[in-house]
Amino acid sequence: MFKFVVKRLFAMIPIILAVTFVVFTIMYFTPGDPTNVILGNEWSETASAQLKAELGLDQSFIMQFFHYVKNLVQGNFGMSYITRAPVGDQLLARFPNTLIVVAGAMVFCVGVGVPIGIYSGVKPYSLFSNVTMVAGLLGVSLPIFWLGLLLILLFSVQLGWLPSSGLDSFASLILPSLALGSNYMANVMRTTRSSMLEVIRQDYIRTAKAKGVNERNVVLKHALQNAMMPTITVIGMNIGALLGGVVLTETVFSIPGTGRLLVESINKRDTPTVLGCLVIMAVCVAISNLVVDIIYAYIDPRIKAQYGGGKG
Amino acid sequence: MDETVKKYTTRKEFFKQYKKKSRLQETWNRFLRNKTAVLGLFIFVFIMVVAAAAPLIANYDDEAIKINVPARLKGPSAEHIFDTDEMGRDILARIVHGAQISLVVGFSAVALALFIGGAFGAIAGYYGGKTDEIIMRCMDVFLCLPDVLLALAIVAAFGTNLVNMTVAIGLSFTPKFSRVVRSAVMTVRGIEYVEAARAIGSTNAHIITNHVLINCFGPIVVQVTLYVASAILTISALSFIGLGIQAPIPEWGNMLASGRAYMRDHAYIVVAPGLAIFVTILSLNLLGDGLRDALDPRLK
Amino acid sequence: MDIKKVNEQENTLEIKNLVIHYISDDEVVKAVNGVNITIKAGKTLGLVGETGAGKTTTALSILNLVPEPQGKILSGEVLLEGRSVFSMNPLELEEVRGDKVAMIFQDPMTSLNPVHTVGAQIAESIAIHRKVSKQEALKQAKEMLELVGIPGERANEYPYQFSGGMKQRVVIAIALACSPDLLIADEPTTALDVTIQAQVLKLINELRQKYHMSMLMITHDLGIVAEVCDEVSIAYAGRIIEHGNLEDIFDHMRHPYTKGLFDALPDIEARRSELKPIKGLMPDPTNLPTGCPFHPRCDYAMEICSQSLPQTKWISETHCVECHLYNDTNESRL
Amino acid sequence: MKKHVVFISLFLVLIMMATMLGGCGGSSKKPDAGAKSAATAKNPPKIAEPTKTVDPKANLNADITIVQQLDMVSFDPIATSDLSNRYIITNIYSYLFAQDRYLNSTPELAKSYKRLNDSTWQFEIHKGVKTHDGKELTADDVVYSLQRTQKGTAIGALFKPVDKISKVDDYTIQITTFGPYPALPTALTHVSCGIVPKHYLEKAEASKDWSNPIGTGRYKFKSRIIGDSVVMERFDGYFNKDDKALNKSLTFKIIPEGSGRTIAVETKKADLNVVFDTVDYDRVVGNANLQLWQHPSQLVWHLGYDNTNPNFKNKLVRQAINFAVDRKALMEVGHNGHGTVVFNNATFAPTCLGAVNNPGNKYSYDPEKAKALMKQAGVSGFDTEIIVFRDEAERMAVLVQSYLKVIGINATVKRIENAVFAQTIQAHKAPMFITSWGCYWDPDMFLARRFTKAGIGGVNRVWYQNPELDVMIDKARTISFDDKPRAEVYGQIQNFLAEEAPEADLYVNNMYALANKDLKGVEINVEMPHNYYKLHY
Repeated sequence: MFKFVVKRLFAMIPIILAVTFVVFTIMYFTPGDPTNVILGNEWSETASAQLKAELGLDQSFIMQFFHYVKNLVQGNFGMSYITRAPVGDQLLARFPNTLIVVAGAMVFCVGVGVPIGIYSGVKPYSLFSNVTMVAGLLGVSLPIFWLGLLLILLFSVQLGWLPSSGLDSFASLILPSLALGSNYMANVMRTTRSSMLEVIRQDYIRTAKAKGVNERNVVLKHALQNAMMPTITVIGMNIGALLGGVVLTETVFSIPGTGRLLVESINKRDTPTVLGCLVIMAVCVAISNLVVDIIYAYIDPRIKAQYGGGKG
Repeated sequence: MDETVKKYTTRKEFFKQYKKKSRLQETWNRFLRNKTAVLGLFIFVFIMVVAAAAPLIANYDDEAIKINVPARLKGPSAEHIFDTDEMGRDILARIVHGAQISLVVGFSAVALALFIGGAFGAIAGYYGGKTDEIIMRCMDVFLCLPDVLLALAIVAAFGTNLVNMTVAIGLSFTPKFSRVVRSAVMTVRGIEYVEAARAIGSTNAHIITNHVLINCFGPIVVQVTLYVASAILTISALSFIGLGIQAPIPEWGNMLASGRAYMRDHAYIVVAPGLAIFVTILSLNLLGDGLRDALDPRLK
Repeated sequence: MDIKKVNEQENTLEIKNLVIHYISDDEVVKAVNGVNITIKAGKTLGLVGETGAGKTTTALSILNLVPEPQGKILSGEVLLEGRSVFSMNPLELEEVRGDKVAMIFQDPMTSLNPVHTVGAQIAESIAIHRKVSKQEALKQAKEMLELVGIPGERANEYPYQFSGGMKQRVVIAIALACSPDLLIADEPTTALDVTIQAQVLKLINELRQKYHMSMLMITHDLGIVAEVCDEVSIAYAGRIIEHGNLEDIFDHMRHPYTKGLFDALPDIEARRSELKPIKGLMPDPTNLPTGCPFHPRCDYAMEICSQSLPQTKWISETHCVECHLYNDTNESRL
Repeated sequence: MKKHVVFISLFLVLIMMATMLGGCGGSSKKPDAGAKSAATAKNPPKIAEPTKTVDPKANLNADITIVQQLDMVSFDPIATSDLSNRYIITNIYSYLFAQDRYLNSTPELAKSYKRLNDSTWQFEIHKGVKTHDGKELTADDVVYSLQRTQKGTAIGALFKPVDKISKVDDYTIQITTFGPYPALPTALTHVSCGIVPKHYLEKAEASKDWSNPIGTGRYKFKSRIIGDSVVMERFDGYFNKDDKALNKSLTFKIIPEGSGRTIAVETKKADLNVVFDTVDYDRVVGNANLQLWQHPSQLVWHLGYDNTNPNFKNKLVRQAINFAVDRKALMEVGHNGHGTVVFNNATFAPTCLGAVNNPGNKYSYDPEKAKALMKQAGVSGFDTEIIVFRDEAERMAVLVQSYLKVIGINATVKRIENAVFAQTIQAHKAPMFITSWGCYWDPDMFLARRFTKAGIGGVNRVWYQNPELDVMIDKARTISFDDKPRAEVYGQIQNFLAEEAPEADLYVNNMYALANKDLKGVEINVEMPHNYYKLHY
């Protein structure tokens, strides 16, 4: 298993590099002279040239990228054009909030979506199953930001139960998690349900039943592990989508996370910060893909065996 | 083989025998039996008709754009059944005209993604091997960036306007389409009529366009339907955070953003545009699911 | 292992007038339409028929495993040593499954759970029915593996590490783990290579004899029947159209369908140059013909065949047939 | 079966939504303009007066949370004069003179001052002023700080009359001006005149990193999460023991969304909302647990444009724009009608010295006249951009956009962050913009900064300059120490600028602050709630 993780970790490096390259390239083409933003009315040809030299902006694209990556490896995301403070500090202050929201949504999405999906997959013709199917269909179609607003309208404005903004208590995490997670919860639920339906029809389930395994163990010991594979894939794919959605959630609920920092920085034309936000989110997606792969390997003996550590 | 070919006057006719004539008909019948899918189709057609007929329903300049401050936030009435917004414009009129923007951008973005992603995917899937490996690794890199973020990055770099946004969304969907087309191509690649075409010496390009892509049509239609929904969602999401379609053009996301300050007392201002997004996405999802089930009955 | 009471007189399995239909929104599949089967203790019955004749459904009904909710048991009963399977509660059913009755499935490739080791899958059955510890169960599972000809140490491996024939041996080991009274083998060799088929068949037969089990051998291969069975039932469109012991069926077959089955066999001794396939296809189970379901394909079809279902006609004590040719007025036409 | 369920559920959802709407819609019958219903409100707004006495039993150790709309920009006092920034950083730094509620000066660090002659001032600072890191503040620090301010652009014209800033002894500094400058103490209240200890300032100037400011103010900086919050704690070493903070700490929370800020106060997550969104006016005046505080305002919302931009070089076009916009409607959209419309082009609030509400009765909402002026100017139309950074302004901009369209100007609305507004202006990237200007009572404090060369790069955001105007501004400053003759000149200036139309002033909005009913010490000046150090329970 250890070998597997190490191998995947190494495989991640070129991907992260490539993503950084893509984002860096896009941001490189941002029109306009950044020294305009930084220097404001102190701008002059010489000052601009001097600053460009200082920031390394006078170098070739490849060299700039090389320097960026070099700094990145040392945990240095560069300096914000606007505040002149290290981008890394801002990310450090903001990113935990994003993680909390994503984690909250994740817990909601897995904790609610998977059990419901399993149950309605095992009993596909029950009323419960039908209702959850419809709820799932509606759920995947709900725009995060609209749901967020409706939740605020209902739970903060009308009922006054939960806070509508910020992220400073457990209560304030509930609505953002719901808003961000519902979409993906529905997705996870639908996937779990259909893979459960698929698995429950498999011959080996019949074999298990023919052995006299009781209904509960048929589901838990035989069906679940097999049914979870597509679900885990979907969950893994959703982490990326969750990180995209977090931009909206943070905007709706005024949460000071990376997503809002990204939007603010775009509005400020603060390229280093924009870049930093995008890179850290991409790294996050890459890491979560890795985690999914590991879980996958843990569940599926075929993959586990490939890396020898299966029995150990 | 030669003898077999002789029996048919043209190559086209030769291939015809491999395709079940009634496949389309059969699929359509299966689709019609799926009531939820038909509901989705019905709603979506309705939305398209409404979008197309928007000028007949409400005058763009007079009702969706023209600001009428004394009429602002007066509450729902017979004249303005969904209330008026913070500028005194009829919310319904703006929603109806907003549908046009959403659909146009949604379809163009997906068309772009399909064109670029499809080309890459088809090449990767058809040639396989190294080509496939290289193209798909590149696409994987893009998949590491959630599409909203990729779109945001592009919009951030090149500015917010309709074209940039369409391109941004289109590009952010490209890797997904390349995957869809690739796997579709890979499944049909091994099928006999393609082999047959290869055997009688068709060029690769000809095979890709005339045989492989035509037969990938089914899964692609499904994906197009679902991604148009995604595209519409992304447009309104970008507009909602102020990096999409700009005022005064009515778009559902920017209606939500500008109206939210008033939602405490005037719920329609956020409920109505959001409902429009929701119903559109829902109809496309129902339609997409239905099409998928109809095209591949095993996946029911 | 328990020592089983073996009562020669007792019927291990009795299926009486079983009717099972699969009912969905769009259609009704009439899979089983009045099947009667009896297996005496220690005996082997061969159930022969084409694909879609309702053999597997019949077999599944014995374990009450007909897929729900589409599969509806409309009438009839299945008696295991006199107890009705359909009136058992879930707990009783779980006790019967794997312990009293075990089943070998057609496709070994899909019959094993890919995420559990084969040892665990065998041990599970033992643990459930023998109430032994996990280690003990695993130990016995290894013994079972050895018994079916697989080294015991391979118990820790996963199904994907086994070949098809090996997998079927594992499936057999699972089925025999608790030495059941009745073994149902649902086309156990169909999915295997020809060379493996004989080995597996031999294994099943040996083990059956060793444990004095009754067996229901479902197959479409008359050769297998000749090798392992005591009695034979010929199934067609969800009915048993002819039943008898090996001699009755192989030498004195009566039903035109049975005759057709034999004619379709390549006869090496006679070296006939051409096989005689039965004309037409198995009727669509959603749309069975009226009267005798075989009449559209039957060379001897009469007017009455399309109008009414033939009655069971006992020709001898061991041999019966369902065909209008053998009702009193039409005797000895064949 | 499944299908029926789907249909029914879809239907149910629609009903659910309709019901929810009904629930929410119930409150939507109330009239919009809060001002009209103020008379019937249970709990009408109170005028916020300066805190005179403090109840001996009062809790002076409260942790106060203040919500505002936008984040601060920088702790560098000369970085910007942005409102969202100013009222945060003034708690960290001390000033020679603080602002009172009319933005006039009141001594803080200055123990005494005297005018040696018409152009020489001497200021004596308090002894024993401690910086947050424990050093003593001396004249060196003050001189170094103010000299930097003088060079900066944020203060611009305010220091234009200032010649030299020098040290006399450790506790005395001297400022010489180019002639009489009676408003110097007021100028020294400007945010950019915050005194930053020299040792810290040198470090910060070199690194440009202002993330851990050191000052001598009533509060020590504790932490900041950009875009979210700033926390500061009472500085017990503050030199003026009699005027220390009346609370233990201040937390500034950024909640961009208006109702969110109201809800924060309603739910007691915040004590004071300093940027009250009038959308919630009716709701809060009906809530006995809350108190809405009010104060006459001098915050002038205006539509500015870059007078150096070819499109706006023509005076007739500028006038046309002034005729094209309906100020009352803008006030309705911007602040739900809570304010006073002004027809002015010199950012004079109606309460300023010599203010004329509609100089020469020149302007009114008259699209026809606007069209005629455009025709006369020979301009058929052009494309431009309106820069905004606040919600209210964005709404107004959309309305302005529609007004401009009538006269052939196609404007797009562009929202940016407040942090980059100054740079955007300075880079000539804001052809049009909508923002507010908090003006002093004495027009001399802003006229030169806003409409002369000295303000370029600072708050002369419209890039307007005219020698004729410069002469008039000088005249108004020096003509007399009496108000009346000066007011007359200011009248002339307003007439002059009405004709020149360097910008279009729109309205002055009512100044509100929302607190829970128990909070004491709420003070509001003419541009914003202020003196947060007095907040207590």
